[in-house]
Amino acid sequence: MRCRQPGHTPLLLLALILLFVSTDVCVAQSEPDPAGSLMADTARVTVAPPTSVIVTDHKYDNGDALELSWVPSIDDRIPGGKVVRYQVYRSVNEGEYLPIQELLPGSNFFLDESLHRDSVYSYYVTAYSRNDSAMSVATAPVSPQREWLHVDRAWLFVIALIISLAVFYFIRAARKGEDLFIRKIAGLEAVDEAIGRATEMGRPILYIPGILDMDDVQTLAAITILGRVARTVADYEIQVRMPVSRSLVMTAARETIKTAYQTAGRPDSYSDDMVQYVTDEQFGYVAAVDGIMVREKPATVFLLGAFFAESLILAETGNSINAIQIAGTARPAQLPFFIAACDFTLIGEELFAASAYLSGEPKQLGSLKGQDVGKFIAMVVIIIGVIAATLAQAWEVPFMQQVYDALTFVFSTQ
Amino acid sequence: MSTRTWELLVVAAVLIVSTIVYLGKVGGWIGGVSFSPAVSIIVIILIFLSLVWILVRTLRGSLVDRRIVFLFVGLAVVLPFFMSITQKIKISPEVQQLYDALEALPPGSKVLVSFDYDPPSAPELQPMAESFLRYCLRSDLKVIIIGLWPQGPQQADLALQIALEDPEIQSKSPQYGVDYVNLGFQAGNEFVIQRMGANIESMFPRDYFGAAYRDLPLVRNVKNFSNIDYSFNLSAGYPGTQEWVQVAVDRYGLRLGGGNTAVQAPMMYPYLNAGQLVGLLGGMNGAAEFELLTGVTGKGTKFMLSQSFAHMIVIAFVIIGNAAFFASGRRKPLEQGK
Amino acid sequence: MRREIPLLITGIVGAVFVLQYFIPHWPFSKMNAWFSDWFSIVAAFAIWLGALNLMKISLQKIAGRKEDWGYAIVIIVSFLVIVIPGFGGGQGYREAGTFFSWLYEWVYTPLSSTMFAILAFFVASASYRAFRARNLEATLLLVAAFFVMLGRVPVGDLLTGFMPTGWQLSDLAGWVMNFPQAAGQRAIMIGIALGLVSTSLRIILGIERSHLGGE
Amino acid sequence: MEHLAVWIAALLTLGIISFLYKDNAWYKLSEAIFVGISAGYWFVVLFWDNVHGKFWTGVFPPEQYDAAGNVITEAPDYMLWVGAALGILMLMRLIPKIGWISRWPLAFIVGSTSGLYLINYFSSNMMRQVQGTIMPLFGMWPTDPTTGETVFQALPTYDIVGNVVILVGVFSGLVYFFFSKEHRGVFGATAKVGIFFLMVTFGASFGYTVMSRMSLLIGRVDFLFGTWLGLIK
Repeated sequence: MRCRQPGHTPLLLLALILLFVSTDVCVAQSEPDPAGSLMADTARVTVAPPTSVIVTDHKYDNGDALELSWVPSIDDRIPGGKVVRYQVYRSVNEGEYLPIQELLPGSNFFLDESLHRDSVYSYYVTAYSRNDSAMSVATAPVSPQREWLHVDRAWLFVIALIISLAVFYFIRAARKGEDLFIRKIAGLEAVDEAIGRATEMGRPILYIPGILDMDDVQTLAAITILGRVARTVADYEIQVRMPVSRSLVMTAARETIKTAYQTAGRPDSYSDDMVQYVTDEQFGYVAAVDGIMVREKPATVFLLGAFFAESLILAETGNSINAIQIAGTARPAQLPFFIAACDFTLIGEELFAASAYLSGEPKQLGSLKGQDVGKFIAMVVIIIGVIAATLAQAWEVPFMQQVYDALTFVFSTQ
Repeated sequence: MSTRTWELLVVAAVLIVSTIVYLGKVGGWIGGVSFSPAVSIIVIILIFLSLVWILVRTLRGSLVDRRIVFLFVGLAVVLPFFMSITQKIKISPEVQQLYDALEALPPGSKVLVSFDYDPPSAPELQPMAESFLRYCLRSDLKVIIIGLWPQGPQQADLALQIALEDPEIQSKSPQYGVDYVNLGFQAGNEFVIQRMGANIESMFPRDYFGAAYRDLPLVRNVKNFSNIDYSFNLSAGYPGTQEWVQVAVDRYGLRLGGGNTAVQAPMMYPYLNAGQLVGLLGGMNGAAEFELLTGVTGKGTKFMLSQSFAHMIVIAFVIIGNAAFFASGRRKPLEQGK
Repeated sequence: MRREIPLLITGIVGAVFVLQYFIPHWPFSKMNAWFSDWFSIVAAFAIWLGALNLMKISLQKIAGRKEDWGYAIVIIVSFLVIVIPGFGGGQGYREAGTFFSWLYEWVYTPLSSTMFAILAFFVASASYRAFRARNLEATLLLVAAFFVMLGRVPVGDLLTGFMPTGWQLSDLAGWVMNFPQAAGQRAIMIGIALGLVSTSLRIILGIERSHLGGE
Repeated sequence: MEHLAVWIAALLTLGIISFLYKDNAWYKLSEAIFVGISAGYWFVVLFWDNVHGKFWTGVFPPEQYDAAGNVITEAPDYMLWVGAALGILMLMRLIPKIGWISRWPLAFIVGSTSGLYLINYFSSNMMRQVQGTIMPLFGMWPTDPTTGETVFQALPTYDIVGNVVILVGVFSGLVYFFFSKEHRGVFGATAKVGIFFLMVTFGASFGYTVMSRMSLLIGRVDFLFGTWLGLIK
């Protein structure tokens, strides 16, 4: 065993031998090598050590990680080479070196996390053959650094900022009274009509906000739309039924409907019983909602929010009782059923636009314009990017290669 | 007799017949049923003829009751269980990619398998889980199991039991804690993945059976995703493959293969195309293809015949519905018939 | 004040959570983990509200002898039947062999699996009654569905066995999935991301406040 | 017990299936059991996993020893108290007079969800997917690992057509979602192409959903005729 570690050499050597012995036993247990045990081969299989071991700070963290990289042993350049594993050793504050990580042959990188930025760390890496080992030079002591900004994410920040600023800009413009055009969204035009129908028929409205909790934005969107719907409902004397599958959603929905009734000037008509918790369980909930649909025959059904398998049962049952159904979700797998079985369907982004659209307030509509800026950026980047990539790759246009690389870099998220 | 009496009689009949059959099963005097090929073909022809009858009725202007549709679906799924017909399964590229990536792993590589589903999705995902674990244990890959759904580790345990029955695996006598571990469930959805990226032990200090992480030889040295050579995620929804891609793949560069319910699978293709997923098993079909690749037929293959029949029935009903729709001059709505 | 404080909380917390993505420094580095813990704790507290509500409604039904009040008794009884061993069993409440795990395996699992399974029937009924080639859009939907349904089971290749390799139904289904389908998914994904950005901004800025009780 | 268990499971299974015929007493009974059992299940699981497992053991960590007998108990995580405080504020709803205070935790959750999702979705679904769409249509110049030379490799026609389809699909799909312009003229035609792509997507989803649902039914049939009645070989 070659040891080039300065200081504490005898002690270290002893420790290493002990460690080597103990880890070796452990390896023999965990990775029985049939060839080795059969041959009872005592010939030493010597290996070269890993070289160029470098430790660097792991960028953009809270100062708790270091990156260790090395060039694998020359006996590990081909698959099935002599190296069977690597072992990383670390010393904290110039203390003794302890094994911290075992790695497979072919490894050349290790990220050491959960470190302390007040301590200094140095490392070396040992390559093991079946019965020999060779250790690398140890690195100089280093401390992890912590940073305030995640520079790799700067471009993501810039683009998010541009879109956010666009949203701000249009909200301001709308406040100043500029006329902003928003195209008609069929599903939302129908909301009033659907509520009117329930009034005429004297039957309740059923509002289903999906089955996820308040920590899903689709549920948030559903609750904000509920605010608009409840305002209209409060003006008529219709019953709203809202079975929910999450307790937090129940709380939020009650709050929302209550305020809508207060704003409409009829706080007395509101009752907590409008919103009812059933169960967190997906199908327990569906079974109950199905029961409500079949027994109470609501005239209008809203299915807005995050839906999974239950979308089909709900939409089909609603269809079978001839209710007008307005549905919307951002989950593509559930959209075909809504499209087939419901009268109006809000597809993906339209669900998020709905509450702004229904409010009719200029500042809310302004935010939709901001969204369009985002789409415009995406479209332009895609077109330029594809042209650049194609020209660069098929016809070797260097400038285009630069454009291609730049766009790929800007839009990378790692 | 009134409808109600009839209904009660049917319920009574079902209960009596099933009691007799059950007693027969327990007593051993009723065994499995299997149709001969001739009977199978006759059954298929009968189903086909009754579909033609429905087509004629629908064309005449009245939709059949939806309960008749239900009945056909029931038959299409139940009858193939008793038929002895084999069918040829073809491997799709995304399954092949997943298998190739797995096959390229040297023995001893650590494979992280996340069980993110519950019993209702088990028919689709359990066959995948079984054949995946079987393949890993046969090829000396080390398996680390976790679950982001509370019921996931239970499903993993069931799949492991099946895999360990394999004679080739039994001859290797894999050890718990050395060749495979089940780290159990942890609440917190994608945050769990995120924290595993930094430190797996902090999220799973104890395994499913209560043993401490550091006492398990297999994972003692596994600190975070950089020590995982391959990962496979069995997903039935949220949290699932999408979250694994967004966090583990995009932020930590984990190599990930997906096993998804068929409902989830289409959403994974953009990730597959963008290289964020190594491969994809979608639904029962994906399970059957994977079984074919690994050379051990299991439930996926067994269920495929029912699957084929069920698809044919749905297609038949779409065609019937549309034939009637076009025959009736496209616009006229059809009345629900009784 | 009752209105302003929640708005302020939403705005500040929202902004902080956007920023944490760009600031690796403590305490921002910890925010994600904290939030996940907090949320699960709050959700566990909130389920008390839900459970109490379920009990209240069931008891009201029983007291008022409303329609189907008998089933309300069943709800309460089955709730207690699982909750009592769940809490009584201590930490090992769901280990194999406990009554809780028995209920899970033989009552909860079959019920939830079957609820899922009857979807198969509804799918078929919807195919028969709702999926019509009304126009070009609907036709495309059906054609894509056909390719996938046939192409993903062995029957598909049986039907197109005469076609050259690469043009059989399973290949076409693969092509549909990999290209036009993926393109549509991608457009939806990008749209959703932008919709989310704008909705979240409206909430953080306090423009959208109906979830906290309107203007 | 084994027999009883299988029978209960089978009867409940049939009870749910009987809904297909019509709403009936058997179904209502199974439904009521399901609602009660599942609400209770989550009630218990959330308590043990979150309140006990997360909060209690986090704040009062149990003593632990390593193999050598040294104490390795983790330090208590005081931040968890914030979660408990929010949870208790939530429960204030039960007291009508100060029920309004429950808006605070709600506001907290809504705020953090908005912030978190804004950035997560923006990076994975917008940035990454835009990046994924930027690709050379016809082929690449991969570096040959043995010689180090780059050679142009044209893609097969299949992939070229596919790439063009992806480009057109993503672009026109985005046009469809545009809110600030009426769908007329060239713009309207592009939006129309966009909706075609969305429909193909939904069709594929529909096909896969059929596949999925049928598999689940197959699973139940396997239980009824296999596990219960033992008729399947």
